[in-house]
Amino acid sequence: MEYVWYFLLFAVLAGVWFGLIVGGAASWCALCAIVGRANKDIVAFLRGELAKPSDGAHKDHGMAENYVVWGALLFFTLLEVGLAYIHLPLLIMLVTLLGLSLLKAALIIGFFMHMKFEKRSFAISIIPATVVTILLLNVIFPDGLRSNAFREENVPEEHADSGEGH
Amino acid sequence: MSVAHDVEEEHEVHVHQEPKEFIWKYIFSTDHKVIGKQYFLLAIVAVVIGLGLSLAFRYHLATYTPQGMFLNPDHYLQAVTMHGTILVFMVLTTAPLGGFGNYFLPIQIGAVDMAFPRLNMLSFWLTLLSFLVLIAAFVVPGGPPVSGWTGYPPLSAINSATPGMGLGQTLWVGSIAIFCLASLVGAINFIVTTLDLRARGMSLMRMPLSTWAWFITAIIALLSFAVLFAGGLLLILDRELGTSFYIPAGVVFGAKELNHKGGSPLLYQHLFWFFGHPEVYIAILPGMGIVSHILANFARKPIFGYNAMVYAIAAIGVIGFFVWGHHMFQSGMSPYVAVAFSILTMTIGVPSAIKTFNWLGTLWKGNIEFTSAMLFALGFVSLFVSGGISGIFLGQNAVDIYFHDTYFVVAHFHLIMGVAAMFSIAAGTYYWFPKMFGRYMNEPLGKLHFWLTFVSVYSVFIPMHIMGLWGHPRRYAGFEYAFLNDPMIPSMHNMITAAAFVAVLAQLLFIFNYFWSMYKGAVAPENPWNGTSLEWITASPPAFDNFGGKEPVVNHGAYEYSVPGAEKDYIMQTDPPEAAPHAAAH
Amino acid sequence: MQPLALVVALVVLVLGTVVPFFTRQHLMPEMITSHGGTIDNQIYITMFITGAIFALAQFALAYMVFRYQAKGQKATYVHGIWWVEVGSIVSSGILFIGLNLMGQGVWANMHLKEPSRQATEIEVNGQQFKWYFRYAGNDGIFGDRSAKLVDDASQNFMGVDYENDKYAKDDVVEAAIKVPFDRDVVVRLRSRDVIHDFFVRELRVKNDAVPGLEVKIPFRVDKERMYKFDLSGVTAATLDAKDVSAVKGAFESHGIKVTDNAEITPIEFKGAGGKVIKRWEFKTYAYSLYDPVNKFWPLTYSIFDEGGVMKVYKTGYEVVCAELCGNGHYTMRAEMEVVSGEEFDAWLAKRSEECKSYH
Amino acid sequence: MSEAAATADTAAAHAPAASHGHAPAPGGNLWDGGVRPLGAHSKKFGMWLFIVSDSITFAALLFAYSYVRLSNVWPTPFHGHSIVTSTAMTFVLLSSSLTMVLAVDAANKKLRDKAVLWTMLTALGGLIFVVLHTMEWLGIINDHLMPLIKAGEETKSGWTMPMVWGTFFAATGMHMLHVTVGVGYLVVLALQYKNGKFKAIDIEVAGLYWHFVDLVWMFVFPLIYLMSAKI
Repeated sequence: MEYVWYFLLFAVLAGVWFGLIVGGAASWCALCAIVGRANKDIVAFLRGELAKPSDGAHKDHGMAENYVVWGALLFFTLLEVGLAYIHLPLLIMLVTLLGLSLLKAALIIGFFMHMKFEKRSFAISIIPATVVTILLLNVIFPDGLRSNAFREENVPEEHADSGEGH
Repeated sequence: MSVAHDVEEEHEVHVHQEPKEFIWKYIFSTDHKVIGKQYFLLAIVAVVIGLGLSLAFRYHLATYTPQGMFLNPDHYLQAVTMHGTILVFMVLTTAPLGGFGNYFLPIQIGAVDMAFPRLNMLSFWLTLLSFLVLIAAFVVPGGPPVSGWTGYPPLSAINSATPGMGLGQTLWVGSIAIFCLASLVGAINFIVTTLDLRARGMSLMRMPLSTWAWFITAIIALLSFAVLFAGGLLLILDRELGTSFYIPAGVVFGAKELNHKGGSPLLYQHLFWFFGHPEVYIAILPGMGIVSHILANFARKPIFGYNAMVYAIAAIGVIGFFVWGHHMFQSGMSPYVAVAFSILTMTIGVPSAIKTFNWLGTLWKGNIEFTSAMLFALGFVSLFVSGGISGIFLGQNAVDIYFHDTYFVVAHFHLIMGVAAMFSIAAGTYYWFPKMFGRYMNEPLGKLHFWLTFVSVYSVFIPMHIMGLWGHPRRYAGFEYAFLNDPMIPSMHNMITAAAFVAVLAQLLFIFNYFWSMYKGAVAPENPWNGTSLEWITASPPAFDNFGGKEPVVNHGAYEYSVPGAEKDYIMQTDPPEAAPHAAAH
Repeated sequence: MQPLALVVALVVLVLGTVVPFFTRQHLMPEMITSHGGTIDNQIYITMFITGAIFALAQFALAYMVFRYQAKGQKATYVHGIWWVEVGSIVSSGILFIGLNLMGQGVWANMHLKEPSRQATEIEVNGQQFKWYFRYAGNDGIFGDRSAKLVDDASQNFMGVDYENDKYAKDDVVEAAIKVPFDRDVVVRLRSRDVIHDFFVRELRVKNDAVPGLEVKIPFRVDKERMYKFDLSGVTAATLDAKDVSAVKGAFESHGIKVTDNAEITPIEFKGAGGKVIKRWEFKTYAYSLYDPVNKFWPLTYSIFDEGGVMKVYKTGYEVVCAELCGNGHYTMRAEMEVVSGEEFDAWLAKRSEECKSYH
Repeated sequence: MSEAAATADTAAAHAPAASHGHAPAPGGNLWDGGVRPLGAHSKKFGMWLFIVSDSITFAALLFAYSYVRLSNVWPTPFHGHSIVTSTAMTFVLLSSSLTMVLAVDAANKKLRDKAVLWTMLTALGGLIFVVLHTMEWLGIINDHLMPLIKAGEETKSGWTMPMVWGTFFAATGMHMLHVTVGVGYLVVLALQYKNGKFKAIDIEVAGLYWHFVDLVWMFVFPLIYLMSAKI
């Protein structure tokens, strides 16, 4: 019954895949929650019992926090650029950059794009579907790696001098 | 911003008068009803071209000899490619969603118009532009592309792969890109309209299933066309600017190595099928909605398991995004990924089974009237079962080893996505024609149309399954193989071609009936089929603002037929709550 | 009238579709690989289940249509029955997913298992409208290849580096594929221009040959599945005399039409240790339907002398391209011959030497 | 009177003169119709849906980039001055987002002139971005692609672009297209808002678009530039 092992393998694979997608969506939502307190009305949203229709859509909030956000965005950008100057391993670089970018995106969505001040149902209707759809594209990467394994030439002609791994 | 200011801005959306000049009333109209008809007309023109092409290559296959081919292999593949592209994009995506959806979604939810009437017009004109660009491929030097409606690179990315052709392929990609934009704009409009403009009392669970289907379809379109757009963009870059997204190193044409390197044809396949599989549901989901709507009406029964139907539509929409890899089992894709895709593909059988089950349940203990619309709806159910069941073969990666790219696949997707969707379009037309034009379509002609179509399409596609079992690969312009030299194959091709001619001629009958009835059909009242949903409280055809200045208030679910204790056998959605004390609470 | 007609149509549809499958008249061609049986079984199981669902659903539709046609009755007001719906969800889910899991073993064997190290490797190269096959030759190692070296004029279709790579010199490139039976074989699918698809119906093998990618597909042809029948009363001498008329009756009684130009060719190789490997190739021809004069395809059988019994095996098959690859897509074919392992070795050794001396 | 007409009349009797966007029926549920359940203006919702779709397009482009990068050895062609320029571009874009926020704020407070000013400043920021970026493009074309094209003419029939520049132009080109469209959009908007044709909500919707363009750059910049930087 060697197939049992294959089935187990499939289960793990499917689990990893789904985990990637759902986990990604969840972490994004968590990020939004930190920025925009999305945790509140989810149950109420599902039951359709949200608060007043004009709830907070244009809640009066000062401009001050927008300046702070702007400053934070600039700061994170500088941080990212700084990373390029100290030579980190590529994977660490990628994870850090993506993490910072997600944080910046969350700030832009939450404050500049007002998502923090919209009704939670609005955010819940829009963001998870987008994130899941985008994360689904992760499925193409195993094939990218396969192409890598079968690549005929390893060094591109141009910039062969500066090539230093991918 | 103050609330008062908000209200002041609200009104402008709906304040638009009916234009008087012909050009603003019928050509550049922002009225969703006119736009719906425009989409429908576009689909009719496209379907005539698409089916004409299919007759051409069917005739070619039936009369094939190596010496005297009706089409040469180039032209055969061009016909196949354009047939697929035109029907998938310009007919199956436009007619059920752009046509019926535009016309009836606002009416069924009690809205005056779409949320963004001008964007609605834009989406139609972009679709038309896309169609014209596609058709232009016929007249450019070299003609239309030969790479199939899927347009796999490198065949589609490199001109020297098919000598003599080039611009046609570029136009094809351009047309697809424009179509993506049009669908995007349309989808935004549908989603916003459905969520924001429902009349009072029209809760989500009171919406007719057709509205649900259009709504979910729009969401699918919103999320999937975006990826195709990116894929098409990169294909254009590969063709025109010499990038190599889809072209790996070491590709040789005419004994000369290309300069491209580093890409992968699988990347395109992923991006294409990420859209391509949801596209199948874009084509068929509105059909499911329309058919559910019609079955309930003519069986005089509430939908069996309305909630389950809604969840099934939504589930199909969601799962449809998780299964695209089943088109790529034999494409060299990672076999581990294939396993996951295969298992997920099977899960989509579950909501499909629910839908079939509930359609049968809706008929059960009903009082079935056999109008043309109902016949087509019943035919749809039959075709949906027949076409869906062969998906169980193709969704299994192991079985697909044998069936991939054979006639079995052709038969499968034509039955479910082509013919079944066509049946739903026909059913919808017979059903809603009285509302759209104030006249009935001719019933005897409609029944003749049904019988000719029903018999002929099965005669076309059931033999194709058998040829697929024999291993006949698709897109073959001739039979240069020993195993295709079996006398059974040409006789099957002859039979299929004969049936195809009948099927296409029957559609001409339908188109004739359509235009003839527009002027000569029997005059129809407001509610000719004793339906319950909001389109039946409007005039036939509806006023410019749909409800003649009145605003409907909804008190019932969409399918309250044969409610015990009620006077009539149907309770309209706007009937007062007292009209049906025993109706189920929604 | 309408309901009755619909009932008749649906019943005819079901019978017309299902009956041919059960009489097994219109199914797949015979299968010759060890994994093919599992694929076929999966197809048959699926066919049985889906056939049952198909028939049930169509009959149910016919029943509803006939039983509940409008005759002035009042429809029953039912919004659904929860256990029916839940039951349909659960049962269809278990059925479909279970069915799928059953088939995963086949897939795993073919794609997820590391192919045996002893397997005979054959490189399959697709190019527009032709297949070429490369064998590693006597050294058992494939020489390097590079797209830059492709030169159709000097018959170097794959760009094998004959000049610089010593492993390349004895590589054998052929336009027809020879496969040993009862041995593990791995085809390495490659393409030099567009996407092609290597499909041999009887092998139950189909996979795209993608440029820039090498896909390995293992399979093993079982000799006994190629077996057709015994030639009783025929001796080696008769076959050596190329006497077609002596075997004609036997072939025709098994449904194989023997054409006038059919021929018997004795094929003999010197194997390892001087062992003589002998068989008789029987070729008859299928005249093209479209060109009964010039175009014909060989239908190849082999007769083996097994302990004095002359046994006939089908050894000629056809490689097909199943992925749209351009105008000539429908002409892209190659012959496949299945031979014994010993003969394969002897043939390869001979060809390899020839190729080496040529380069 | 037909039944249908009767029901229509009943409906009319029940229907208040209210339009959409108002309070739900008493005791009712937000999703019951007659009200926008998401509490946002339809235009805003529509723009968000566009952003959803467009972000998926950009994601697909960046995934395609990552895919080809995974399967290739990738050069690091961005040196000091490119990074400085692109950082400056990032700052300009981020600052233009801030001015956009100010414009929306002013419009909501009905400070019409101020809103026009801030919108125009935003457009100016976008314009600076486009100009800087175009200069960078021209530099790259001169330094890296023209030699290739010339060499290509001599030796081979077709010319091709190395993958690193293909992905660069695809991703940044698509983004620049969005910025350019956005600049035009903002200018038209500002002028029409001044004329009173457009309302505050239109400024807010345009702001969403502009912030989205900014947001996309937050991914394009690190993935395309910083990941391939060698300083």
